[in-house]
Amino acid sequence: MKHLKWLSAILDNPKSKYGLILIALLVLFACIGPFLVVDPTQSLARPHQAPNLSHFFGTTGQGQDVLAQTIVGAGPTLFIGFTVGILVTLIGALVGVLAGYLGGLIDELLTALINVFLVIPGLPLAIILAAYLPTGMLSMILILTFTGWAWTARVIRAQTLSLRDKDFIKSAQVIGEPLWRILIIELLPHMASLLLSTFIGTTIYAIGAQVGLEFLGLGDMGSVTWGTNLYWAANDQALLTRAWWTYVPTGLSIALVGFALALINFGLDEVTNPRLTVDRIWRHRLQAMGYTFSRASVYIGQKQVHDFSQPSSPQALESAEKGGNDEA
Amino acid sequence: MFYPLKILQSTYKQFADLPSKLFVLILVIFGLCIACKREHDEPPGNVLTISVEQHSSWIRNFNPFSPNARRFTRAGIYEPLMIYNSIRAELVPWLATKYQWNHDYTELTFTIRKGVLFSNGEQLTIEDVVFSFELLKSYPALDTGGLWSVIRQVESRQAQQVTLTLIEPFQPKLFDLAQHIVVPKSIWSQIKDPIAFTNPHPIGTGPFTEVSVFRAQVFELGKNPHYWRKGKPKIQALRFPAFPSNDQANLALVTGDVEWAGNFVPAIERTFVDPDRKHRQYWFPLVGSMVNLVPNTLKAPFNQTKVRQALSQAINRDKIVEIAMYGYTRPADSTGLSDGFSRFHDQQVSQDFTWTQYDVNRANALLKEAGLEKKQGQWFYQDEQGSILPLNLTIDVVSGWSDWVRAAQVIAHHLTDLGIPTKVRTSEFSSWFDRLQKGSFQLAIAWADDRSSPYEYYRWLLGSDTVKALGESTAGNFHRFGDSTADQILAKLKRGSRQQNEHDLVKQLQRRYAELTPAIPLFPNPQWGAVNTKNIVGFPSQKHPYAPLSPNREPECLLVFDQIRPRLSKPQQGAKP
Amino acid sequence: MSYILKRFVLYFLAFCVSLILNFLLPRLMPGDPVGTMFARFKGRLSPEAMDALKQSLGFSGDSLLDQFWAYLHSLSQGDLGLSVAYFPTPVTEVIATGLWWTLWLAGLSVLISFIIGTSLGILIAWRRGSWLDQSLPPLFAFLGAFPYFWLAMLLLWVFGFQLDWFPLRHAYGDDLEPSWSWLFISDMFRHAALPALSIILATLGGWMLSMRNTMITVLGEDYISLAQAKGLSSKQVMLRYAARNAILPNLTAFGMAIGFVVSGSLLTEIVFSYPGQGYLLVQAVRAQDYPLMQGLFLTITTSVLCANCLLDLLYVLLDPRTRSSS
Amino acid sequence: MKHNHLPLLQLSNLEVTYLSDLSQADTQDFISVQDVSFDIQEGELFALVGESGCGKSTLINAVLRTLNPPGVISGGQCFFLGSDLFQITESKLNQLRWSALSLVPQSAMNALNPVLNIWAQFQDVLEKHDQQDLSLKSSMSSSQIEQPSEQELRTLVVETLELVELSADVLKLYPHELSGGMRQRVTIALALILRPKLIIMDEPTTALDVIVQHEIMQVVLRLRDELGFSILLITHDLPLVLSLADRVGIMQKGKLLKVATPTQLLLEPQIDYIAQLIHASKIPIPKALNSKLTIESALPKHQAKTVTLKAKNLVKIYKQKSFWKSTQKTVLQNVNLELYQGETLALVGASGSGKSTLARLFMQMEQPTSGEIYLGEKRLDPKKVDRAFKTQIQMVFQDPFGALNPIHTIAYHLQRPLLIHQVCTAQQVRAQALALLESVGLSPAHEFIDRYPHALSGGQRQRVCIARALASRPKLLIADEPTSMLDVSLREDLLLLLQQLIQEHQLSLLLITHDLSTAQALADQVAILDQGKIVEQGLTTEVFQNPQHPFTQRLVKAIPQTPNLSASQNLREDQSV
Repeated sequence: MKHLKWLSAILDNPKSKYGLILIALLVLFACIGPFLVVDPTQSLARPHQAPNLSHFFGTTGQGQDVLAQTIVGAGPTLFIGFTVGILVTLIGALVGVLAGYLGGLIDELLTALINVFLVIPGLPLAIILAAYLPTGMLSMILILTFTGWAWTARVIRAQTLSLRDKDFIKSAQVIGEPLWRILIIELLPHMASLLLSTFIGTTIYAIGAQVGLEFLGLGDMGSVTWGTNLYWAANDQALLTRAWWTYVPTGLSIALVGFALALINFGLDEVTNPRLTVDRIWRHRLQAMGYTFSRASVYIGQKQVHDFSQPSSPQALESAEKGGNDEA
Repeated sequence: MFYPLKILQSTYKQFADLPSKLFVLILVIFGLCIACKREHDEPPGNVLTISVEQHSSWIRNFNPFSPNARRFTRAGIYEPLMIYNSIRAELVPWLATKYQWNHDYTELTFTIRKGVLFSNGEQLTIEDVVFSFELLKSYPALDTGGLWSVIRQVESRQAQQVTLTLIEPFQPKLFDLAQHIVVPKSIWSQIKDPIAFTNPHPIGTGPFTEVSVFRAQVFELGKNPHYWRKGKPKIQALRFPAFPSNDQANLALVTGDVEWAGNFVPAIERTFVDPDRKHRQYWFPLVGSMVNLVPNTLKAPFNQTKVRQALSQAINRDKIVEIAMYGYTRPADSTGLSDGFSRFHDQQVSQDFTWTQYDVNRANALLKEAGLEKKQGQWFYQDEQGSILPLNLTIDVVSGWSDWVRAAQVIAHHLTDLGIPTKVRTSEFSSWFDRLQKGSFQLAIAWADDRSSPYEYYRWLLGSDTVKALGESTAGNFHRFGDSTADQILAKLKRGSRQQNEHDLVKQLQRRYAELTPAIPLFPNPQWGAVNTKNIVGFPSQKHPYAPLSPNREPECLLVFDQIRPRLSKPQQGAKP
Repeated sequence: MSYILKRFVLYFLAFCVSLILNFLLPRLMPGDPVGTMFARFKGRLSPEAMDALKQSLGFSGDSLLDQFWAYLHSLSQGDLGLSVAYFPTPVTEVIATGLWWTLWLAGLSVLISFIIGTSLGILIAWRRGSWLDQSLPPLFAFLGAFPYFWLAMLLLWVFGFQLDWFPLRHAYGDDLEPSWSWLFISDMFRHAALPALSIILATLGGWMLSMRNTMITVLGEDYISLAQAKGLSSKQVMLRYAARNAILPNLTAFGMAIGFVVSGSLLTEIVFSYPGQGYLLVQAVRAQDYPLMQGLFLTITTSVLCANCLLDLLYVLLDPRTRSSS
Repeated sequence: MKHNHLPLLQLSNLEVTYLSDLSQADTQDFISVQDVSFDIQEGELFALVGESGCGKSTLINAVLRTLNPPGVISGGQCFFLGSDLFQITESKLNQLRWSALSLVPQSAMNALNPVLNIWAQFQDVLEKHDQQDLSLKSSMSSSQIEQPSEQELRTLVVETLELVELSADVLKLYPHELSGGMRQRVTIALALILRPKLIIMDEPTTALDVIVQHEIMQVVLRLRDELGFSILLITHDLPLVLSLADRVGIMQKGKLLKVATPTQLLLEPQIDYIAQLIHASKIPIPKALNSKLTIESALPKHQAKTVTLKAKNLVKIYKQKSFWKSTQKTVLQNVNLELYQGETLALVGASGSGKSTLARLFMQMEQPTSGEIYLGEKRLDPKKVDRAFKTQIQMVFQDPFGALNPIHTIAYHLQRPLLIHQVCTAQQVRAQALALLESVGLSPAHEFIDRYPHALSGGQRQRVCIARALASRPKLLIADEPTSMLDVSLREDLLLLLQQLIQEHQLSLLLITHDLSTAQALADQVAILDQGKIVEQGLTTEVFQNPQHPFTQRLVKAIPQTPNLSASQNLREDQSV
């Protein structure tokens, strides 16, 4: 299936490949990790112990094992992140596709709604919502979905608009396909890569926002998540007590997840937009042939090296253009 | 063409190689920022920097009757008639030189000090004192202490004397009445709406009345030029930088930017004292309120004393003290009294009743005695309707009150181990408080009312008149427990008596409390206080306990302001008192 | 000018929605504000005092609709009510203490981040495939994956606490009087450096990447080839032809993202004790201070909307296609 | 002059390679242009002809050195004005660019920077080049050169614009405010502004309407006569080339097959491919004669034929609402049409004339503002979409690459209409689909049916589209430019297929086209649509042989004529040998 070539291509692309491996490892850790470590809520040792052999990542201000907290915290954090990602993508796709495809008054209304939600700052809204809804995973998912769906809807709508006038959609209309089939069978599969990339983007957002809210103490403080880990670290005044180990592992884990997801998106970008990689391949090939080069145009005939990029002006940007010098 | 566009197009040419230049520019700015580091050049010892209240920015409010007034409005700008010293457990004469009860404790007479001036230079008169009381009568919203629920009339019968006539004998109310602050009538009688008045330029009798600086992130209170205590205060001003959180305040304390703070500081020896052992000291006397595990005693099975005592014995308070409180406090005993009431404390009671000690076997035995059944490691109880249910508990705590949350987590572990699966539910203050007020909770961690009198303390723990039905909002006694025996003792206390008699009555109350276990005391709260005496000395300490070392204690701070002085101005007097 | 008008109608709509959200959200949630307020007195308050205060705070038993009209009415007079948590100070006064600092910090960092990010995006799109292009996006993706406040904590710890290069807190030195003096302004920059840096580090990558991608699309356009064939210098092709067009979609995205960045800067403010809106909002929520919350929400939303309006004006200036009515 | 003896541009052995990522399996470098050599004399119009993808555009990008990665010039030389364009430095190249060698790009739509006004786009070139230009042309040292004033530059630009029949008003306009034709003229003016020696024109007119195409080519030829530059014309339009060019190069698959004069090509097309190309481009005339026979035979039966589709007074007005005013755009005015069973009606008009709108009205994708549409005897209800009509009218779209959803197989595309319109049962559906494929000449059908669209060529795909349209057994087929996206060599077969199917199934065909030759080839009747009005309607032969309306006359005139062997052309031919 050629249209799904990007799926196998993202496995070939080094960026998305490593991103996927990384995220798979992290998810694996989040799944089996909790069975391998001690109870993260149990205070078992002297508080604020530096990393040592019995506690590889040290202990928190409450004498809990930081390693256990980091590993157990991954589960709910990732779960909420991915769930919000899926929900937002579903809602965004639904609203976006409907608005873009149906057009007219419905589009005007939905677009207005999307834009309103885009310009209203999300975090303050989320903070207020989080403060009032009962704490728990469900509220967190609802809040983040409520404040985060608009961007996806906007992107999907734009894409729908460009696909709506494609002839294959028109011909589906002409042969009398029902609306839902046009939307789901004809239209949506073309946005699979876009949906995947917005899903990844939303997941990154959801994890960040969730951690932020919990850091403010607006989550379920009794549970162990990465956000509550940081909250407790701050609460136990990790900076003051120089207990860097209480917040560095969690922070790094969050960044690692975000980074891995971002890598997948990079790879996806490159696969769906070959223009992004063409130059790199070109550069590598020429380098392998032993040429230095300029972007303008390359002449490699008759076994001679013709470098047209001899500095013609001393200006910074002109020389910046000659990337070959950097790599030589 | 758009004219502005033309400009844009021509300027763009000058900034053509923006990216690289910008990068350099940013680096330069960053470097400049480092280079511009300034040193403070004011002489040390004139200004005391204090960290109180946690706000990201200061709001100008010096209305002494407002709950949101800036700290020291009631203990720096304005002053009370007398100050209750919680360390020495005595009333210190201040604007009043003495108080006098009549024989049946229905009339209280204060003798007002002569020669006290307001900061605008005017004399403090009897009218000012009477007015200060009557203001609350005209504006009940200001009367947050409910003084006029006790007072019938305020009048001056003799020169320099103010007499309060009470509705009924109420000896324990003395502390509230005596600590009422005095405002100038000449100014406050002009104010149209004293509730909404923010009093931006306060006139008071206190040591620091001049608002010399007021900005969002810092304000300063300068010395009162007409202060009635001659030669006091010895320092020029108090400075209050705004800190939104404990972290920031503690960082400032550690770096020496703040000299006096009343925050919770974790591992204080290591983080705060160690860098400068000579000057840095702290004192955490356990005079704060008692922290309780509050059972809802109108609900089964908490309506049984034995169940409450069993829960109490299942908890290892040492561990709570260590983990939740960094070892800054001690486990509570069966009197439920903090060190603030140590003079009333009856050692015999705490020896006779041992239900605050950790003993799992005893806890199991007590539960069995109470008629609960344990099946497969899970306790079952009989509810009001008589059905047998597994006992699963939820402890309500305020999210963000980390010491409580931690304590609740430890308790939950202990109870779960006992065979009562227990969850911790954290919620925002308001919904937590709502649950407590309406009685829709099983267990909660909450404070016990810490008043200056044991009367109020036990009234809110045992007094039948404070019990409200479930669903009805109550201001205290969240456990909803009343005892008629205790009521009689409380009534005697209220009517007033001589000192010795009072002690006996309080001892009776302690015993009654220990027998009934209306709430499960966990630990007394410490009064946080840490000070850096590098520039200013004279603060109270464990060795010289003339007052608590906490900037949070209004109006006791007045006692501290009276003593502190710059280190350099009088070096011969020594660093430590 | 119908473009501009259309945008303004959108902003007005967004403003209305936020007004309604503002009003409804806190009121539909459970809780009792005055009760919360007096919880500080640990139940010492007499019922009469409670009633009297309720009356003066406007928490009456009126229907929601009546309350809403009253709200709109007072709003139209610039009166946001009295703050509960800072009673009896008016909300406007409470907000005024921090609004400018939030605008200054968020504005400064958003602008710097956008300008640098966009410039880097232009550069790496132009030199795509070079080592800079290969290393910068992953680097900033990694930095951007950290929560804002975590970076802020780290910077505070390293540059503030350990190295003592930058102040630990506040928007300017406590001993300085706000003025237009060099001393004060330089101090302001010094205090803004770390918080701004943490926001910039976290957001730079996004601007850079989206600029790079639109640049690369634009570089494939015919007018770029033509500009090269015209013999124009590469600098001119890069900036006047490619970047000038590529920046347009990014400006729109910029407007939409301002809200996100301002939100993030609230968290940073808390870490650095920056006297802005961030902690006020958290405090207002914790104290269930409806009027203050409404006011804060409204000012934050309004400032984001204003920033968007400004951006749209700029957009119209930059894109002639929006200027014609056709 | 010595230049007369040397060719202006001499290209020898050009090779261009697209590098690919060798780390990926089964990829290899693609040689796009191979061993191409030709020369261009001064004042000559040299045309390069080939189908899309033959490497024409790559060739000019290589000559201009504007190849984008991953393309590289992997061999050859290109002498222009005495220097090898492939060897000189970039700054030298930039001097030559535009002042001596300019370009009219393929699509004027995207060739102008959308955010700069026309004057700014001229200014860029002038500012870059006037100094060098003057220094090249004059012997004065650069310090003595005076910058020409802006007024002088403006005069120059206005003069050049006048050459392409544009007024000075366009200077302050932005590209989006110009029509396609105006933009193309602007790009030509831009190419002429520095009076270059050689202008490369890359398909300069493909994006334009027939009439505009014709007019612009006339302008270009006139200018060449006036200014004496050479032209390298890249196109796929052989008739155009045969009528205009001095010499023609035919390209196929990156190789230059032959260089000859048009006369030589017509007289002795030695290579099959060339013969095929010429044959394909000559289709119109013989087919028109062919169809005349059909029409003549059909003529007596004309009145007896049943009307399949009738449009009566159709009006379509688009309303645009903005905030304060609503604008109306009349797209169709009083359109009356009749289409008979088994006949073909060609709807001819320039783009924007309302052809597609009319089709959408018939397809019920939109509703007419007023007027009636009859299908057979039954009137289409403007209020609701009628399923039954959908079965009876089907459509073939312009772009066979876009009309098939790439994610579905051919089987899916054919089975869906069969199932939706319940033409057959689910069991029969595959057999039916196979039969459909066979009927459109995709044989053996089982080899095609499970493929995805991308595995088929453009012509095959268009056949699938036709098969799909026939699946629901419609009475009326609407074909929107069905051949315009196909290569010339494939058009004939497809048109023949359509004609055959119409007769087989007794269909009516509404053929929408801007291409008169297609209309001539296929249609029984023609309707000429101009600005929403039908200006002329009648039998194909009559309309074309004797056009009445001025618009029709212009259309007919714009059909490229096969060149006569004129004396002047013979002369040029001799020169070039």
